[in-house]
Amino acid sequence: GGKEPAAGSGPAAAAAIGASGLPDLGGRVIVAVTENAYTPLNFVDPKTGKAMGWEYDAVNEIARRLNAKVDWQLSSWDLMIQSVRDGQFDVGMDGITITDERKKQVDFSDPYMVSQQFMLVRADEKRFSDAAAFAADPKLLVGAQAGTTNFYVAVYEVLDGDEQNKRIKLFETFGATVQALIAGDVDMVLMDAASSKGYVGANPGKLKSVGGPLGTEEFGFIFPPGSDLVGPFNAALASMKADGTLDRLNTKWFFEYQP
Amino acid sequence: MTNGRRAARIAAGVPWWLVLLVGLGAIALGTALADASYRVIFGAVARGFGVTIGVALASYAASLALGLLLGLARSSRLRPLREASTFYIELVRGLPMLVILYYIAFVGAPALAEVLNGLLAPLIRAGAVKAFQARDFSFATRAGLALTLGYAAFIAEIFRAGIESVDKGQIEAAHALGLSHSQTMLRVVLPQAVKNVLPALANEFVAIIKDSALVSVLGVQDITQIGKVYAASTFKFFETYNVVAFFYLCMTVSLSMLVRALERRLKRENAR
Amino acid sequence: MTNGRRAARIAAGVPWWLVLLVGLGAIALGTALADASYRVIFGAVARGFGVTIGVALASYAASLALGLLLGLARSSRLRPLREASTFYIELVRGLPMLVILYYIAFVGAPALAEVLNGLLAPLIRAGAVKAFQARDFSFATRAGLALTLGYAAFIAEIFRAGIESVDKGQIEAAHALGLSHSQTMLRVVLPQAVKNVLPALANEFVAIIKDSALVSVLGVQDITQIGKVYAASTFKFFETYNVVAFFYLCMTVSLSMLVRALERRLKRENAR
Amino acid sequence: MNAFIRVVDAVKTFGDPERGGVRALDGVSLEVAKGEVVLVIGPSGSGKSTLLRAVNRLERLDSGGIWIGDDEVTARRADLRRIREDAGMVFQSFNLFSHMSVLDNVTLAPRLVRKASAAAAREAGRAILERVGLGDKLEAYPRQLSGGQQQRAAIARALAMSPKALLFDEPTSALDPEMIKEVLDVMTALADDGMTMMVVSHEMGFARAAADRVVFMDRGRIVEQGTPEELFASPREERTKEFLGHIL
Amino acid sequence: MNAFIRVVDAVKTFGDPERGGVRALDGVSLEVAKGEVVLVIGPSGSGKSTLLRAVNRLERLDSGGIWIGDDEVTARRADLRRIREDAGMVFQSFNLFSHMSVLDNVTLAPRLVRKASAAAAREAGRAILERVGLGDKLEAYPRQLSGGQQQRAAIARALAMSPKALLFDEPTSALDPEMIKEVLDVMTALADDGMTMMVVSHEMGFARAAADRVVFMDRGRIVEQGTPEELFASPREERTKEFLGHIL
Ligand SMILES: Nc1ncnc2c1ncn2[C@@H]1O[C@H](COP(=O)(O)OP(=O)(O)OP(=O)(O)O)[C@@H](O)[C@H]1O
Ligand SMILES: Nc1ncnc2c1ncn2[C@@H]1O[C@H](COP(=O)(O)OP(=O)(O)OP(=O)(O)O)[C@@H](O)[C@H]1O
Ligand SMILES: [Mg+2]
Ligand SMILES: [Mg+2]
Repeated sequence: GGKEPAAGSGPAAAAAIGASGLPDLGGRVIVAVTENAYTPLNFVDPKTGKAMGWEYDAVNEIARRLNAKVDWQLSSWDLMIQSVRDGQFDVGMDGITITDERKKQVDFSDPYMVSQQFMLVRADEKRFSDAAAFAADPKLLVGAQAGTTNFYVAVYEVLDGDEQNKRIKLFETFGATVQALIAGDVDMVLMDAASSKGYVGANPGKLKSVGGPLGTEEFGFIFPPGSDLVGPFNAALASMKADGTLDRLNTKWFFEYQP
Repeated sequence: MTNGRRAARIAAGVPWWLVLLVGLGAIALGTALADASYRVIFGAVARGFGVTIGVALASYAASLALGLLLGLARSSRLRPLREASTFYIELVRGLPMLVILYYIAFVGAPALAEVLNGLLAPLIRAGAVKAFQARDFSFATRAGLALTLGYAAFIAEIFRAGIESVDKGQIEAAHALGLSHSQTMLRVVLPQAVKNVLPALANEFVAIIKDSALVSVLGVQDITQIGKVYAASTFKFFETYNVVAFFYLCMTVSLSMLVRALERRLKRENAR
Repeated sequence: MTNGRRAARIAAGVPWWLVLLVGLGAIALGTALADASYRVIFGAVARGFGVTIGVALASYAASLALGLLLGLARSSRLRPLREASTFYIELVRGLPMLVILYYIAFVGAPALAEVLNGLLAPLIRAGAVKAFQARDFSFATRAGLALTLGYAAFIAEIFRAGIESVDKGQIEAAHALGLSHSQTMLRVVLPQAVKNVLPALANEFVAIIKDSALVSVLGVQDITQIGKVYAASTFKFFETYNVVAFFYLCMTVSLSMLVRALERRLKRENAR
Repeated sequence: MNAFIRVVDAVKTFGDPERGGVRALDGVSLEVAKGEVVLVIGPSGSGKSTLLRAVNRLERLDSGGIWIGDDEVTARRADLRRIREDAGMVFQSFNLFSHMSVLDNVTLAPRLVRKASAAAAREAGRAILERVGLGDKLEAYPRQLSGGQQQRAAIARALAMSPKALLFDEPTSALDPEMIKEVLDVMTALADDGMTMMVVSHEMGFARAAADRVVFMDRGRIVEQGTPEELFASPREERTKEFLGHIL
Repeated sequence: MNAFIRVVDAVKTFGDPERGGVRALDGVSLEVAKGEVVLVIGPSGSGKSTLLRAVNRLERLDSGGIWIGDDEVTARRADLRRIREDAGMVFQSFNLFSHMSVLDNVTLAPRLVRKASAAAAREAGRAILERVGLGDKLEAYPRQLSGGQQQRAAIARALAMSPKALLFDEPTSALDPEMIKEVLDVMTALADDGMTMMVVSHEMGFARAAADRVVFMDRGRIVEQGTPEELFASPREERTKEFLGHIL
């Protein structure tokens, strides 16, 4: 199909086109990749072993609207951007924050979600309750995953903008950062509201969330550079936003779902 | 009386450490299965069991074959063959498996696709087969390929040591009987070499099972990756790692026991 | 003439594979340093070099000591000692190093802090020393501890094999001269055992350098971790992994060469 | 003398001659007639094994030539298989293939080199093993046999290629006293049957019973040779006397 | 006879007696006087080594007793160090400590067991090595020596503990013919000096020159004994005749 008119040109434009005016991909198979390690965006239900989450529902719905099929694949976060850039997959998602740096590697869809980071601390933490107090005490340490949003927010929104700052301790997984927090190795971990809720619930009496939202981030789907799917995805996203589908997904996964 | 004495003798032969290990394992299993959240994790991680075993077995089989060829080349009389295999072995043995995995995943697979397309160019032009794309090789395939290429180097060295361990007198005797060099290798040296290195080869299988944990960095759904994913969705980091450790121990300890038994048997046989 | 011939003889003895490897390495280094972005990566990754070497060396030294003790216990005449060390060795050898790392980092270190606090309780109450916290043990320390505990099991097995490789006749001769069991062990068996297993021990050092890449999961700023962080922020995935591989190869290949030379020398000495 | 094995001025050096290499054979010439049994004696390192190995082309000469019948062993493009069918070799340490039964040891070369059928090779092998007194050990593995039995099996293995000559390198020196006799008996029987033999050994009993000639080597050279009676009773050379003084 | 070494009804079984274990010693009684040289002969597996090893308590008996001088070797709480100072042992395969020089081999036990000073031990060691003809090999390593030299060094090592008796287990059977003599010469000199010796060996020359008595063992029992002349010339037992027929 040809270029769709002004992708991401706002709700008004999307409403004007309407659901029926979406591109028809003619049953094409879209290879989509995620990691299943980001509750509730993409994860495996412990009880049933089924992969599910906000992003699964959203992309399945987008594909339905575009008359396409989704072939779900898995990869690790380490590889995801690289392998989408190489054309290994048609679309990738794992709560990937849209940044200028990443835009040089892959194409992004319009943002589909706004994420905010909160400070997760030990339940008995009394030394600080907001980012400024944390930054002011040089003894306090923060745990993060290299190359992820929580790392960049810690560097640029909480601390002094130095990526080599010794107060940042890097770990491989979210689980490890939380473990380090419980063990007292670090004093704070940045995390989005849903994950924070999950970890607080899984460790009763040990953790709590403090302070206001930090570092507002926008998540986008990623595509190989020059992909012809960007337009159709944006169109479908716009239609889902317009008809309230995205809001329903937010309610379902962020409020109703209990891990 | 005699029965009692025999029982006592058998009991004295059972290693305490094994009893302890199995006992602890059983207790862990028992407590775990009584706990609902552990039960869930168990069921989940068990699903990665097949992938771990599958990746390990397939890579092991392939690296045995490749390693044998490399080992033979390494002890060949032809210098270019010898040097080429040494180059490969030294290069690969010098790299962390993690680095090999990343390479194969991102350079190896696309390159392989191009090579195959080059080889099959006429058929592709004729439309008989479709051109290969890197994505035709799944991450599991690439992980297996990386383990194979990595372990082949180790296994080649084992075969070489085995070939060198065969008494030179055996080779002389074969030559003196008029057997050609390749007949001597195939019929006299290799059978003895393989027997000598069986325990070492079996140990590599245990090692490949453990190293197969690395394929999780490519997102292959093995025990470790599923463990990681579950830890992320249940927010239970530790319980999950306990279960993961339990699965690995079951595999590796029982295999190690088999290797020991094999070693003892070979020793007894050789002593006879 | 003679000089020419000698030069030719020496040239014939140099292994081609090494020439090729060093040549490729030099070319890689040359191109890389001519390229501005590679130069930056080189500088960045080089910062992890000291950490990698430091962690590897410290863990190796500690695991040599612990491994020797375990190996002696494993071939002891006292059954409880023998069984206890076997238990430890089998348990640790059965676990992927990754799993050991997580355990030591998150269970081992806090437990160690509590044990120390328990031992020093009177002093702490008197205010003479401060209570320990888990964070007093840096992640580099914990990673080193994990590598130590893991490799000690492998090294113990090497020492045991070395002890068993010493001719029984040597032990009999020592006993026949009236040396006690410990004198025999210390003065006759161990020196020969160590000499026999020197190459195997050196190989473990190469292995520990490679496995030290795993400490990156704890965020220790070694070569791999720096490479990973760098790749994640610049998206120069390839270039970075090339540099990382280059660093590891420099260390491991040169060490392997030393091990080979050592092996050859020992063989020659024993043949004399 | 109708020479069957002819060694002419054989020279063999090990190692770099410029830097203290060893001259294992230093101009050895020797003829062995068809059906003759020649015993080679001499101190350790005198080149006895090297001589035998050169005859079977397990070792190449630096210079000189060796012929067996009409075949030039030392020819550049000598047919190795032919040479090894001309002369069989029996080693001090038996060197039986340890992963095969005795019968398989004996039939391997006929099957692979001669392309004999499995059945024919088994039949022939059985007969030869019968001959060396191992008719009841066909399916035994080498490690299940005594040293004497192993050496007899090794002789059978060499015989299975119907060689025209047999070379023995200290065939009894790895054996216990009581087993030496059973091997020497087999060797004596072979000699009586007219087999051409070169034997490195210090067994005086065998020398007296079966050897036609004794050759004394020292430092890669033949010092003296003669019938056993001549050489043992009245050696001419000082070196020979000294050596015999030690071993008799 | 004034017995110095006394073996009384020694029994030693290897393996499970119920399931085909071997009775290596099956009721052996033997007395060796001070200064006597006893040669033990017999077929392989007859228990010769086991007997020697039991005397030095490298092997424990199932029943029976062994005394050296006034010390009961087989006593439950025997002073092992004392026993091993009573009787030194020389092995077939020398068993020199391969990581030490010859002199260190000889001085190790005096220093560790006797607590001799390093200087005194070196002085004594040098003298003993001189005596066995190795005065010029003090700093050599075992692998740099010939077999005969190694065995002489092993004898020196045993002598360094000034044992009252010496036990030799086939001291020459791993040696080349020419080296056997140099070792036997040393042993003969020791015998002439009045050392009490038990020697397992089939060297007839040594038997005639130095042995006071020859003991023939078979299947863990002493079959017959006597002076070398008696036993070799006119053995009484069938089994002895048969065995001597093989080795003479
Ligand atoms: N493959 C080899 N490499 C180097 N030197 C060798 C080799 N084979 C034999 N020699 C040397 O050649 C010389 C003659 O050796 P050879 O084995 O022929 O002696 P021999 O008379 O058989 O002695 P022995 O009675 O000990 O078997 C010796 O000095 C030996 O060290
Ligand atoms: N440690 C052992 N374990 C089991 N059996 C043994 C052991 N030592 C010796 N034997 C057996 O005891 C018997 C006597 O052995 P011993 O070594 O005393 O015989 P020997 O007369 O010295 O023989 P050789 O001349 O071969 O040295 C043999 O059957 C042998 O197999
Ligand atoms: Mg020889
Ligand atoms: Mg013996």
